Amino acid sequence: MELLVASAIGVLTAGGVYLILRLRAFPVILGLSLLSYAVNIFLVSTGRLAINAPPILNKYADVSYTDPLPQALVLTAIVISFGMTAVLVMFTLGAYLEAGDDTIDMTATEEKDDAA
Amino acid sequence: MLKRVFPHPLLSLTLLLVWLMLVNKVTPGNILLGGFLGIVVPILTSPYWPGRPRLKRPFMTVPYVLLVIWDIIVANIQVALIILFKPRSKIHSKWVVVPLDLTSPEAITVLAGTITMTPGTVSALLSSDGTSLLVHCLHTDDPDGVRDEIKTRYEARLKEIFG
Amino acid sequence: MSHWIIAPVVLPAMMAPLIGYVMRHDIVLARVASAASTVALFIIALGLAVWAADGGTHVYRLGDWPAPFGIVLVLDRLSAMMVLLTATLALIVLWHSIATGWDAKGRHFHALYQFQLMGICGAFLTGDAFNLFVFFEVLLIASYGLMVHSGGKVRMQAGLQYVVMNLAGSTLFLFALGTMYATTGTLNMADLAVKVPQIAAEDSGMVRVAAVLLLIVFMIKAALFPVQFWLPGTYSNAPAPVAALFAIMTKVGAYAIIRLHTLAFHPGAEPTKDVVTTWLFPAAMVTLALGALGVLAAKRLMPLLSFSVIGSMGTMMLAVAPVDPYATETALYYLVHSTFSAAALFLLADLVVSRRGSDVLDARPPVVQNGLFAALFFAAAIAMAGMPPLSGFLGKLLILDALREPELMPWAWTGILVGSLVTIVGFARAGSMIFWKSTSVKLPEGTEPIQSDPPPAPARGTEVAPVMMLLALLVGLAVLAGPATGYMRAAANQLFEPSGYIDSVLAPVEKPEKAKADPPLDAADPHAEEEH
Amino acid sequence: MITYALYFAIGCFGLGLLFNLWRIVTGPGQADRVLALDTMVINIIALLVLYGVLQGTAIYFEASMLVAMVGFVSTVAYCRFLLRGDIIE
Amino acid sequence: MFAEILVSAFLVIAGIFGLVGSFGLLKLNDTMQRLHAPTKATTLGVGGVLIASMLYFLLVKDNLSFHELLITLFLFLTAPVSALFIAQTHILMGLRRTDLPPTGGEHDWSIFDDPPEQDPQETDQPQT
Amino acid sequence: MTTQSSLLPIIALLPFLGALVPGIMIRAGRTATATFTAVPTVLALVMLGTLAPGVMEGTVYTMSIPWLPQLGLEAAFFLDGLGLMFACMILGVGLLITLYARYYLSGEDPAGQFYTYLLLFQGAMLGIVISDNILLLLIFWELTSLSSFLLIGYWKHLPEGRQGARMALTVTGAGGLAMIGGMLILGNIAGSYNLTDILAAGDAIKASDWYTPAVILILLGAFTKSAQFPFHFWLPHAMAAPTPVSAYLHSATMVKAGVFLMARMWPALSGTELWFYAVATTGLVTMVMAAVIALFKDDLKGLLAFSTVSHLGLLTMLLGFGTEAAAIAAVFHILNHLTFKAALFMTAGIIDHEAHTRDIKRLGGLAKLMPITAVIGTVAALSMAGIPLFNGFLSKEMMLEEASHTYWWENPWIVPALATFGALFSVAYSLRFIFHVFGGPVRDDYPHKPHDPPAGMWLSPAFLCVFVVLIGVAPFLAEDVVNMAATAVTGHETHAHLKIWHGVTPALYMSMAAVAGGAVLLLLHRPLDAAWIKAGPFYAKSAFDAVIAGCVRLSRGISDTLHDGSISRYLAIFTAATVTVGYVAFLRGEIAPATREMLPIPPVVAVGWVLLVCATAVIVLQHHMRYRALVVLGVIGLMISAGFIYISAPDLALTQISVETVTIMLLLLALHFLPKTTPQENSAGRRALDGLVAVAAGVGVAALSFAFMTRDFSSISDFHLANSYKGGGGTNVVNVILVDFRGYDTYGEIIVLGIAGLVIFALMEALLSGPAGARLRNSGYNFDRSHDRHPLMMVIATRVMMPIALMVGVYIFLRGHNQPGGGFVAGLVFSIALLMQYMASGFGWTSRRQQFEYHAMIGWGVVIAGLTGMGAWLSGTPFLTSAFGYVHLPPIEEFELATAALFDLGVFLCVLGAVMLMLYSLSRMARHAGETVNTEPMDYDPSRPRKMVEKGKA
Ligand code: NA
Ligand code: NA
Repeated sequence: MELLVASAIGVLTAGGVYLILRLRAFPVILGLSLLSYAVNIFLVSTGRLAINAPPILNKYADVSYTDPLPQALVLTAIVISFGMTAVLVMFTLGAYLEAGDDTIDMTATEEKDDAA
Repeated sequence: MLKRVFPHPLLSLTLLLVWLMLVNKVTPGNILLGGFLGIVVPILTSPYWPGRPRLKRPFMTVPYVLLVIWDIIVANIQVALIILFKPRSKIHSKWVVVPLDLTSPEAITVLAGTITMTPGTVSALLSSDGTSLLVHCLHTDDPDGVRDEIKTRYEARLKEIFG
Repeated sequence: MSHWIIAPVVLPAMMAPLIGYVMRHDIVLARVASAASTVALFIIALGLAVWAADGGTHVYRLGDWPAPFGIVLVLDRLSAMMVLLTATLALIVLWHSIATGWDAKGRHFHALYQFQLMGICGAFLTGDAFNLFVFFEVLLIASYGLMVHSGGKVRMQAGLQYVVMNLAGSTLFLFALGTMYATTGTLNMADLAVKVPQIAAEDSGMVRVAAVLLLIVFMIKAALFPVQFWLPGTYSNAPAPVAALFAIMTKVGAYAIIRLHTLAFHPGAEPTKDVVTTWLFPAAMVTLALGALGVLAAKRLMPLLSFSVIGSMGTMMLAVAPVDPYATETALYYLVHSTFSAAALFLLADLVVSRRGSDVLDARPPVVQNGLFAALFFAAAIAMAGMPPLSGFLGKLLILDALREPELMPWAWTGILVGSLVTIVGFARAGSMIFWKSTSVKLPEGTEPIQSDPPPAPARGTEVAPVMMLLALLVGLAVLAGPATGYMRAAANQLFEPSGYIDSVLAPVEKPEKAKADPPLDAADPHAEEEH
Repeated sequence: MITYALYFAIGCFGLGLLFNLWRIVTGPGQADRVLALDTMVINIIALLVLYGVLQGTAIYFEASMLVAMVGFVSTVAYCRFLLRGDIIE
Repeated sequence: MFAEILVSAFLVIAGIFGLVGSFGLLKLNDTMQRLHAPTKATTLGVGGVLIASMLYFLLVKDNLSFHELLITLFLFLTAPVSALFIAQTHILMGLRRTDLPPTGGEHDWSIFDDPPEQDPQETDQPQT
Repeated sequence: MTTQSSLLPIIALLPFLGALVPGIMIRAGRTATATFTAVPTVLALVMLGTLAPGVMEGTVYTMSIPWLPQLGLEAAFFLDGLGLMFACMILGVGLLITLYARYYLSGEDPAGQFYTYLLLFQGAMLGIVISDNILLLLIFWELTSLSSFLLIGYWKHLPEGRQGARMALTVTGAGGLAMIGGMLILGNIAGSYNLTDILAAGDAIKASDWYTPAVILILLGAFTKSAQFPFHFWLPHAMAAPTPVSAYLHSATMVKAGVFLMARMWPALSGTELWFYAVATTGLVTMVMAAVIALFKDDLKGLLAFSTVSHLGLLTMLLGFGTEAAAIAAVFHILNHLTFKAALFMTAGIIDHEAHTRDIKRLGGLAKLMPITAVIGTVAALSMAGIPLFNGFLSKEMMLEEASHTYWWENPWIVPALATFGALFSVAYSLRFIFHVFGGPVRDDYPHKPHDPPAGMWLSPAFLCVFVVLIGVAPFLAEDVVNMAATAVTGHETHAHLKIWHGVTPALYMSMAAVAGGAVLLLLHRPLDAAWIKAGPFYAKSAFDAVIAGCVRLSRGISDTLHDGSISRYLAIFTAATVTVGYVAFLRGEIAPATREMLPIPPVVAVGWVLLVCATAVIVLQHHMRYRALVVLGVIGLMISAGFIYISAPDLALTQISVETVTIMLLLLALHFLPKTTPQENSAGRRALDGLVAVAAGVGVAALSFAFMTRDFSSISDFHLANSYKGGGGTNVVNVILVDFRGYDTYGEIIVLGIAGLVIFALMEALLSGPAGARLRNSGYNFDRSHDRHPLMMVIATRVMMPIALMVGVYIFLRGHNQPGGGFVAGLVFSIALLMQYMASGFGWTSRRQQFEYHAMIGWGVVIAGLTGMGAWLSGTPFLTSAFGYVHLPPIEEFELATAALFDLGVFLCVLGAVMLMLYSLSRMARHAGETVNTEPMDYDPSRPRKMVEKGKA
């Protein structure tokens, strides 16, 4: 199981990294989404994996609970990355509407040379 | 005044039931809370639901639902057989146009939903003036029969319910 | 436990929504509220700095939970100093924004500004690694908004790049924090300082990765090579007051590096010992070089200033890299200096560029008040380039003095001295182009000057005042260098005696039983029966 | 016995997921992909409920309910994008 | 024992219909045909699972649970609309107008033809 | 004594304070500003005068004010003979220049600015010579560079001025920076930055390993400042400055700073081989080379500039000899050079001012036109030539004397021969100055007919000439001053006897040879000049410019290539660096064997994994089809949510699935405006490289997570599990952590969301009001849209679904503390419910019926959360301390009231407001693009009649 989770994190990370290195804003958004999935799973897995041990206290059974803290951290991370993604989407739109295309690289505008 | 408090009384009732299903426990507190929400939520959403749909014979819905469930079970098996055993080339799909006598949007919606939920037929389009329904039939050699069945089996009953 | 510690966070956090939602249609009201809030922040920060000067580590346990289980705010000399620096800068920059009308050029400036302050102060005050991430995000997202305040094509594109870079950085931050937690089981920085050294040498691999990833995260903020690339585009294209405020943002990264590498990964922590020393120094060296080269290469004023910021970060981080008290002290002095001088340059550039019409370093007719601006530019530039008599020179001397390790010295000294020279040359070229050569530009007879309509007005006293104030602060920092470094020395010493911090944070607290009643669990848990 | 039946059902819906995946990857039309995703949502709902039965807990129920809700909303959104461009015009 | 058999039977039936639904998605020829498949998974597939779950908690765990009914309600309400949208999408993107039979009325199918105009409802005035 | 010492900082400060006055009264005119410039100078001179007797008696006044004790920097001043001599020179000449400049400057020049700069410079220079702390000295040193930069560039409209200023700043600045290094090393060796201590530690310094670098670095500073070869080239270009500046800085004072420094450091540094060969050789070469060049300069100031360089070389050489006699000679020549060279510069300035040219070839015959000037110029030039009875002769003679017995690399001839050679050229150019300018017939082609200037202008040089002659005739008058300074230089009392006649010495022969040879050279000037021009002398400026241009090109090459605006490459570098550094850090550490048993892999989980991996692969490979990628992204979200359920994280599953949906909505809304496909723009190589980086990152992260998942650990969360119910009042530990243990994180998190809403709104406003808005208005639809905007079935289904969804939201909110759920998910469920309504009937129609403002919702959310946190203050507990209790109200069963719920309400409002504000912004853009707002909830309601008009038609 650990192997599956670890490899899934790896695949998502690799995919995300590849996409954020593209030249258009849209694949970069996709890439960042993949990366954020990856990091969320990564964070959850820092509490180690446990099956059917949700951290909901149960008085009636002597059950074990998985580590709740990473889950709380991931929740915070998800929310934040949602806000960030939304802003990024808006920035993409803004840049696209202002510049006319959605390339993410800025071509340097050649200015007059030399200061004498 | 009453319309303000209960813009959609049936909805309020449904919501109370939904609440009880959600909390999964019937206690006085839950009924109170569910009732409260059943009143508040429709008030909040009433701007989005102008008008109140009329049900002429609400109790006719029960046999209608039972009928539909039965049809679902039977048709499911038929369609499963088609999918599993009928070669692709032998599946004869047809478009069926169902002219509608129903005018209430709610009734049309229920009819179209029924058609879709009963396997073998899918409501695909409504004409833009809402007078006919385009149904896709997975396998039939008698499109007119399908149309007639829909009109008699479902639409007629819905007409009774919605008036 | 004094509630004042959290005031620098809560005050702007309460004011911002009021400004953004209640006063969003009334710019005057928003200005008054924003200014009042910032003044209050400044006064509080001053009070906190005075309080922290007693040498204690003041801990604020949020939610009344003991550390390391809850989140704590920690006020020591360093965090107090950073908050005060933030508040001071904020006040001056806010003045400029209002005086020049920048704040009215787009929506929600003041709300975002207050949120920005909240994020920065929160980052400086927190004693929790994950909470640091949260406040990084707060300050970042507010900065995104400020960065593209009033819009425009190039600004939007640059803003997009800024956002993308930082989102990648935030993701890395989470990876790093995850690794940290996975190896130590804690998030509290003081607790980390206890746990990290306990990790066995045979099992140091993972925590080392965590440390190095965190380092890179903070290097992004501090604009160090190889993650400095975002800065020129951002600072050059941000609205000038925002760029001036951003002068403190790079310091957040520097602060985090200083904090974590004197606490969680303090020099005595065996597993992570060589992580920072291996990478930070060379990174700072290259940063310094790139900054200087960029200043020399710049064809426009704003990139020039941006690169000078990069160079100053390189210089400063050279002094952070050895992780020793005296070097840290000098780094802190340089930190304060470079914040004010960068801000002064950006604010001044705003006054000039808005009248000149362009920041391109080419020959075009002089702006009104050429002499005044030239003088101010000269002063700010020599501060930034580290020429006397302003604090830059003293800062540079201090750092040179601190970097005497035989393996560092030749590099550091050469880098700093040559870097200064190149920076001076770059600034001289730019200044002589804008303020001197302009006076020889004559419009051909009969051609109408291409000017905005109406022609740019001379800067009013209120517009120039913020620059003057920043320069006065630099003078003050130079004249009062003794007391200032005295405070910084105390701050550095406090950092390098982490036991005070750790003990204060992790001190056991008597916690009153919170539950007033203890009903059966199933009252709270409607599903309890099912699970049985 | 229930356990075996559960595993059987889980296996069926799991296999179904693979079929859905094939449709999503190969298409050919956009409608096919949306349809496959919609079916996938339904299979996941079934799997979640089955998992709850397997573990004997109702704790995962909200998740299935939420999946049902958002599955619908996103299907409509995907379609509206193709139909109208602006999904909330 | 009876309870177990009952629950198991529902589970097996549900599994089969669920699988058939997904298989149909794979096997069938064109998009409109494939659209029929998920209705299997929805109705008897998920329906069976939900009934099994209800029965399981009621009979085996001695605990009546209505949650499943709620999910069923949800699915029955939404599935037709989803199907309608997917069908519309397919028709708009994959078919020509001439591939469809005429409506028989004066107006064409909704996606090809603007609706007739109506007077605004008096009760439906915007509040602000 | 102490009161007198305390004059020192005042003296140092006076010019700086004084500088403010002309700066403020910038429009007051030349006379007023000159007067106010003279005041502090005179005051300082008077103060020095009160100290002078003491210094003459050998007293050293010191005064120290602590400044930066950490560094060893003190505002420490001391005044000894050398300092006094220099201080008097600086102030005295300063005064003369002030007077001279009053007449030199034209009415159009901003005189206030000039005098401000002049006083700044004066203060800096004065500071150098009375600093007792070498760090303080460095500060003044750099200040001279800066103020001279301003002075040289004073005529900012002249390109020569600007370029000369920058060149001077670059060269002297570079030297100054080197000197910083040297001084810091020196201080480190001596254990103090106080000059007094350093001078006393000479032996220790010379014995130190660090002596060589220290000397080299300090000399770099001195040589650049004093224009020694090969750094001399800046000085001639500094001549673009107004002549008063040249006279002051570039002859009398600033260029002497380097010489002063060598003299100052003489006891501590001189006397070693390194010192001799470095200093004396440089001086010698400079002296000879500059003298030669000076002869061929046609620009008066150029000639004087090179002669200055030559004389500075002479001084440097003398100090390099390291002998006491040489030091005395140097001190004496400093004095003499000051008098004649400043006078000469002023003369040149007068000529330029009157004749409007400084070109020797266009001059000549001026003796008849401007006799006073001619006399002054001739006297000074004769002194420069080293003609007896003028003071220049005396010190030059002493120099030749010293040179005559100095061995260079065991060779007795080289130094005397070269010294004589230099002197010879010195005579030649001096004579040329006299004969070619003043001699000869009056011409009729001067650019401007010259005549003697007003007295104010010639008084200053005349005053200096008085000294030239006076010392030349009666050298003993200067004896005390020279001894006073020389004592300070050498560190022990000197007894120089200055006489005209020393008898027949080698120096006399050398001197005679020089005069004779010089005369011959002048006669041969024309052919030599032609040859010189033909030889095409090396112009340092073009070399310097080429170097600077090269540096600029190089830095542009590096900087612009690195920072070319390509974020994809920035990110590639970032990722590659992170991966590299991460791997290195890991490999340098170790990892213990796995301790944790792995969980089994059920087949259905493997299926989920396959789906996840395949979906990721599809997105990566087919990301060009943007819509398709979004659909497949939904698969990943679904799989991850299910995965969260499986690994016991139901809260995460709820959040993930709802966030996922809203995110996809946002992306779809955005994609509506964006291109629907991504062009393939990367080369295959680039893609392969990116792939490599990506795979490395993926493998690293996977390995890392695998490593910790297979190792046990203990964490702080046992506390949370143990205290969640008792202390936090909830059984859902994750939720209790969110709203209580770590509520502060959540507080920050909702603020992030709130800000996101604001940012998006502000951005949308900015976009719509700008050119983007126009672009948006012109954007049309490029595909056939469905005519079914708001299908009837969707509208009807939503009318039932939305209230139910809201109920679900309330339910999830209320139970969050104990079961999976909470404010955030509830907020999203509400948002999704509203979204459903928006999709059904359109944003426009729906939001017109919207009863709550989204802005206010965010605001209230943040405020409620904040107030809840602050509520704890009332009970004296910290921010966000929660309180809860259980209430029993018959017939209702017991229920819980918790402040955490209030906090969660803030979260809920904030989330809902933020999401809706984002959607609102995007929808506003769509409406801006030409979408119309429908007036009806559905396209057509078949139960209602058609429009009358149409009915009538039908
Ligand atoms: Na059907
Ligand atoms: Na929650």
